[in-house]
Amino acid sequence: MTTPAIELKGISKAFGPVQANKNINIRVMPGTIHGIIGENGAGKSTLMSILYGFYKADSGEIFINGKKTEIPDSQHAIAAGIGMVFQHFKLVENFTVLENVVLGAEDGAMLRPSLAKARSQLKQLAEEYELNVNPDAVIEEIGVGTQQRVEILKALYRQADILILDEPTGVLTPAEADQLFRILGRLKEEGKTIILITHKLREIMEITDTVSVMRRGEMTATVNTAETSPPHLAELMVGRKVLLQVDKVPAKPGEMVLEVKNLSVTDSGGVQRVKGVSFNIRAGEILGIAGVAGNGQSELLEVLGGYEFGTGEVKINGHSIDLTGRHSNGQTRRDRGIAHVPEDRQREGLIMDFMAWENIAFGYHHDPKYQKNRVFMDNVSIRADTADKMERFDVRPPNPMLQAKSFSGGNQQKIVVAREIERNPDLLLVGQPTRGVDIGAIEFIHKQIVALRDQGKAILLISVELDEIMSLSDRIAVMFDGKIMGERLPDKTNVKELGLLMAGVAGEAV
Amino acid sequence: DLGGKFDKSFNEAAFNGAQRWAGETGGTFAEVELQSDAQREQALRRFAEAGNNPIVMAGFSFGTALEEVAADYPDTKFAIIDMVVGQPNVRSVVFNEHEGSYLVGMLAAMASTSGTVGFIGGMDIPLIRKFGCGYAQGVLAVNPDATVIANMTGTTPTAWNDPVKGSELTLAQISQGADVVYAAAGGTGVGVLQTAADNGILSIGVDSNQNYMHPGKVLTSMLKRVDNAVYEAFMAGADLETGFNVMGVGNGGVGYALDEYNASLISAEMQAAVDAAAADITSGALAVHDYTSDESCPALTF
Amino acid sequence: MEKMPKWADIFLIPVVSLVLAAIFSAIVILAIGEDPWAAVKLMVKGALGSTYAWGYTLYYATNFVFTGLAVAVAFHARMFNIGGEGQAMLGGLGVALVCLYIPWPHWSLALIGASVGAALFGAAWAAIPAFLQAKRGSHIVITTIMFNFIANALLVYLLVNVLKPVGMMEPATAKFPKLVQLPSFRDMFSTADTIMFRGAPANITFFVAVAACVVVWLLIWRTRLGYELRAFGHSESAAKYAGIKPTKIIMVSMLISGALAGMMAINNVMGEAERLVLNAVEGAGFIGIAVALMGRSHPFGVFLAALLFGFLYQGGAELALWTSIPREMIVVIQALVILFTGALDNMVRMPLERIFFSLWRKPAAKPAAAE
Amino acid sequence: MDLLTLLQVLDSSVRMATPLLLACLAGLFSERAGIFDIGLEGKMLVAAFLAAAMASVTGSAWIGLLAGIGASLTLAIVHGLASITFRGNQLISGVAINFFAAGITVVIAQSWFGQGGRTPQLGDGARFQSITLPFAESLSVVPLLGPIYKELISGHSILVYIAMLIVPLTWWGLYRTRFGLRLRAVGENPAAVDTAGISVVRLRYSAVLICGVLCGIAGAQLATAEPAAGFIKDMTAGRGYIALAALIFAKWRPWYALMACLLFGFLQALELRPDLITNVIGIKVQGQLLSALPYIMTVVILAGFVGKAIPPRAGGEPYVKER
Ligand SMILES: Nc1ncnc2c1ncn2[C@@H]1O[C@H](COP(=O)(O)OP(=O)(O)OP(=O)(O)O)[C@@H](O)[C@H]1O
Ligand SMILES: Nc1ncnc2c1ncn2[C@@H]1O[C@H](COP(=O)(O)OP(=O)(O)OP(=O)(O)O)[C@@H](O)[C@H]1O
Ligand SMILES: [Mg+2]
Ligand SMILES: [Mg+2]
Repeated sequence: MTTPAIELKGISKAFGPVQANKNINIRVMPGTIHGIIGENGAGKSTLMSILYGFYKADSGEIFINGKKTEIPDSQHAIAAGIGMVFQHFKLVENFTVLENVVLGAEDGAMLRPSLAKARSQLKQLAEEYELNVNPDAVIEEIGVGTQQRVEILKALYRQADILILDEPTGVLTPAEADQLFRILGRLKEEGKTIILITHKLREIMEITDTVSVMRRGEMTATVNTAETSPPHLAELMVGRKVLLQVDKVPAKPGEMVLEVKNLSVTDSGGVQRVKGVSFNIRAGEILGIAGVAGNGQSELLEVLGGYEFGTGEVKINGHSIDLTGRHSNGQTRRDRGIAHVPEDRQREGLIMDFMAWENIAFGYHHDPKYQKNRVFMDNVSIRADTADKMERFDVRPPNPMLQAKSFSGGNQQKIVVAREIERNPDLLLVGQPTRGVDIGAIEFIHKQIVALRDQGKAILLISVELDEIMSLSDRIAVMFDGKIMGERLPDKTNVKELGLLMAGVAGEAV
Repeated sequence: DLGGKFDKSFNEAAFNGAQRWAGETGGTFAEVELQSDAQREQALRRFAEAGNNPIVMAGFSFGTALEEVAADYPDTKFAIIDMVVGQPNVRSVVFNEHEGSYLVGMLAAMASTSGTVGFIGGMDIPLIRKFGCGYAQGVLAVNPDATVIANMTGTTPTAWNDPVKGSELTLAQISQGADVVYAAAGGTGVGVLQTAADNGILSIGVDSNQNYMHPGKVLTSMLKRVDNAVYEAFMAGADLETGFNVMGVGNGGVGYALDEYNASLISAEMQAAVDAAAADITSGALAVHDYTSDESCPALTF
Repeated sequence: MEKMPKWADIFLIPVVSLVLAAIFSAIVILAIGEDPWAAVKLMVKGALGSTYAWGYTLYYATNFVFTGLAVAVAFHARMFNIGGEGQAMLGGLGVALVCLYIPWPHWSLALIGASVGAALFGAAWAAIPAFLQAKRGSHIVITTIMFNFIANALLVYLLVNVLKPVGMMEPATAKFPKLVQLPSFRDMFSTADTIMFRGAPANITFFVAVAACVVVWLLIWRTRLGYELRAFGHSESAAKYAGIKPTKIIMVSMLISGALAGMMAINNVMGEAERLVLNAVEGAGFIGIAVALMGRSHPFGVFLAALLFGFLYQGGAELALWTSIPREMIVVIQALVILFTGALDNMVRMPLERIFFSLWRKPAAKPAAAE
Repeated sequence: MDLLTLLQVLDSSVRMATPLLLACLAGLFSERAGIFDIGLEGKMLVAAFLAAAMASVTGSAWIGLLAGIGASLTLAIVHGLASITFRGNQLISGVAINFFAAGITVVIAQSWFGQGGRTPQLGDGARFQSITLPFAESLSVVPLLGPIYKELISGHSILVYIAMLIVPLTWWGLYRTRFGLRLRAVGENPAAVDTAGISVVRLRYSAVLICGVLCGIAGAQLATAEPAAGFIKDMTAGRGYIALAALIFAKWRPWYALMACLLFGFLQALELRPDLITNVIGIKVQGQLLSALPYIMTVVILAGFVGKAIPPRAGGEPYVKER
């Protein structure tokens, strides 16, 4: 039996009270592609960061090619032949590709010889592995797919034999993902060992040789890919049989609630993010917007939510709303009956240092019901209201005096959803409602969204999870590069067709 | 006053007077150096409470605080220099600085070869303009065609203690042709004298005798015998005579310094001319205009 | 529980930080050849030993309450206002103008007028840096520092060229009329046979300062404006989501901050000097930073910290009078307090957190073992 | 205004600009590495004090310089501890350092020399004297260039020339060496540096230390280079902050820093010559306005009327790997 390229024994790691990895054991054979799957927060990234020396394990041992190796920092990992492409790229945005590749792997104190050497090496690598990038391009000016290639080049330039990729396809279109997999195939042929973290069972089945499953910080199983199936893996991942289907009756669309015409958004850097989109939503229906992250969905949500300026025309219940001026802010949007579950609950939806009750009033602190008089807030009634909402949305623990940051992700999200849905809005904007949320909470939140629809409210749903879009939406629009590529009905389309639209391959005209 | 005890000038003179008294009588004195205007009253009260008598203040800035405090401590005697405070238990000592400045102005004009001399004042207040005005009159009395360049260091008390700026001002005056500069600027003058010496021109010190600081490079010093005033106040002790007290050329309150450090710079005829003028001032034959009398100067515009 | 208990955060950490600052201060005093213990005794006696001493301590504390509150209010909106010094100078100008040029019939009316004047001038001096921060992103720290220098130049100009009575040497305004004199503690607390607070400058403004603490507390924790301010301070992105306008919060928080700093002038200019001198603020604007940090930006904490600094300041003044330890020693102590309570907070916090962590882990582990 | 007067003002501008420039470059290293430093002022001040004190005690300007650098380095290390090791607030640390410097210099100066917070006046040898460059006299007859060479270029202290030399050196170090690449990277994205196997902590400390050394030279120049001859209380007078403004003006680039500092130096030199301004523009300008001018300019520049300045992206934030 050959020695494993990597062997981890008894790795544990806690972040304060959170036990991210518990006694993990794993072996990866050389020249193979090894997949790791698991829910959000299962501890996959943490484990790999430990292997790469980015974090330090609390306990456990690492063996590289059979040799016990200490990896106190990334330098040691690089020396041991490990390269890693992080979920969030670690590139210096205003450096060129060449500078990023050279950084940390310079040959001497002077820069020029290093850069010259790297330039010729990059050319060689590009030919070898079909990894073409312009070495003089500045990172912030190239696409994410290219940035990822730079990350891979960085690892290869450091002569990595073991390559770790953390959710590499999350930011890629299906076509880009396919290209990545071709590259990975080439690397494997060259004898490199690859660890691939992903949520997507399809990818696991398609490219890996073996696969490990993590759940709540523990390694629950390692199997040969050939001997398993997606349902089996899903069960291993979640710990029970999964039936991710939302029960819902067909929509009964009513009055027009939201009309968007020719809406554009330009960000502070002057880049046009949303390019003249138009769509409508009626009462009692859910419009889902699918797309790879970064194609303008976030900005679309922000401009409708009132904290990004835009141009064009937006009408709610027939009234035009101001998109640029003084009256364009979250407050006026709420007055118009728009509620908004933002994409990032920790950065936008909640003040992490505020207590739950202060967060329940957040955004609605002008509500007369929360005021004693024109100046003072009625904290007592807000607390009572909060206790009530926490009870009904099953927020655990149901204590209004706890700070938001001491709730788990799922419960934080429930606080946000409770606050917004309980407003009984005419239009609900929802961004990534279940990101980082466990299955139980997902079901609960999905039910609440559908129930709101059934009360005859309009809902705009944005999610990068195609499954979520497919199961919740009454209509699906796909965004690519700031434009809506097309609209489909969920029962008349499939993942493949949507994937093509997401990659910018236009279907028939809308 | 602000500017530090060892400014080699005004404050140091006051301190020396007190030291001389202590040395001769074996008495002890409490002293405090203030860093801030707002603290004057507090310090005065604390000294009065602690039973010090008399209390001597060097500097006009104590005036307002003293008005208040003197009334509250009628049994304590106070002496203030450079300021008139109309309280029964206060002795006010003022000097005729314009007269002394006139004398050194004459010396400057006689020593200058370029016909351009400089004046660097500390804080821009009437008192310092009085120095400058007297100086300019003395210069013009000797050489009516001479140019007097006058600069003030600043308008706040920090101007008393900014030798760096003093240096820069001196350089600026040198570039305008000045070859004698008179510093009436407390601690700032240290920088003036230094830079003058560095650049080979003559300077004139103020208040204390500063001739020794750069032997052969300080033309003379305008003496203002603050030390005598302090010494006398301490000698008198609780019997200090209160009221108004003027020190001028006549009674040795102001004058110019001549010692081994500047003997080579002052020729016999220079000395004769100046002494004659001093005699005229004492006799009243020569009246030097006092800037503070009408806030104007016939010889210099500020 | 996964964090330290609240009392540890509020009391233990500042106390440990203070002890560290005190140790370093003692080292400095030792290094210049003085006896720290004697210095402490002298300070305690000079600052707390008599009603006279208390009168000074409370007078200084009053100044620091205002500037501390000023910094604290801005802190809640995550604005770092280092301009308290300049704002207090301008507040002094406001007080002087109000007292000199308006014929007040009674000191109580004058007090109200002067408060308004001080607050308006202080706020005005904070307005430009605030506006530049809100609209142009110019860093408020540097702009407020620059405004301190500019305030100084402006005040010099006005005192030297405009406000100085003819014939006076030093740059200062004329004395305010007798009618606007505020009642001092001596006037308020002395009885027929015992004179209290003789010669001490503490005055009725102290109670204005206490009232300001209460008002600021209500503002921050009870009003909608305070809610918005804190929300903005904790998370700008979330505040934007909630429709809280950053420009408004930056402006309002800085204006309130500037107004509070300016109001210090009713204590030192109107209550004590009864005229405006150049260096009336005497660094109180900067001490406000230390006071706010020590007081954890809570009005009650600010009040306590202001008392502490009042003590240090008066004690330090006594040191300067009777020993050769210069007044600047207070600045050193103040710097050490800011360093340890502000910048090196984690140095104290991390070990303490670890101690608490192991303390609560043990009891938690026991029941598990018993199973 | 004649050429000689102009040269004299420019000459004094260069002298005034030197401490600004050194402090500005110090800030450049620190901020490029992601550490904001408003403590430049304090570092300069302690350096000025200790340089003057040691020069006066030993009689050697060079020993003074070393002592000044040492003092400045000590505070730099404190700032490093606070902002790198203990991940504290960099602004607060800077403020504390400035106060500490303002107080401690006077406390020690007073107890050491007893001259009201001043050091004794430095004699020759104890300070950096002006250097007359070769041929300054003989070339001065050449029209225009001669006087420029003699008055403007020649006749400064060695520290002025060192400061001018540090500008190209900084440029070269920043853009042409491995260290510079890493330094720029760590100010933009420390995680990228960390995952590339380089120690963020070590890099940032070296930047902070370089900053300390440069502030040390700046302080020494203020107090011990001709025409200055000693330390006085608060002698930095806001130069540290003005240097920061110059740094923003220069958008964190060395050559532009030189330009910005010369501009500010010129403003400070003008303050000394109100007579010139009166002559040139024909009206008397208030002294206070002149003295406030550098500060007002700073605000104007910060207000961004000179275009948008984007600071290093990771600036001011402690690098926290584990949340
Ligand atoms: N730096 C950190 N500080 C504190 N907690 C952390 C940190 N990084 C991760 N965690 C926590 O550790 C757990 C595991 O996180 P990790 O990022 O490894 O999950 P993951 O499996 O990669 O999830 P995802 O699929 O969302 O990427 C989570 O509960 C997370 O909140
Ligand atoms: N960054 C953090 N800081 C402090 N405490 C945290 C942090 N992240 C998580 N916790 C704490 O750890 C507990 C577990 O968090 P985690 O996000 O792993 O929960 P979870 O089991 O995934 O729950 P959910 O399914 O609701 O997301 C939470 O209750 C929370 O109190
Ligand atoms: Mg992950
Ligand atoms: Mg979770």
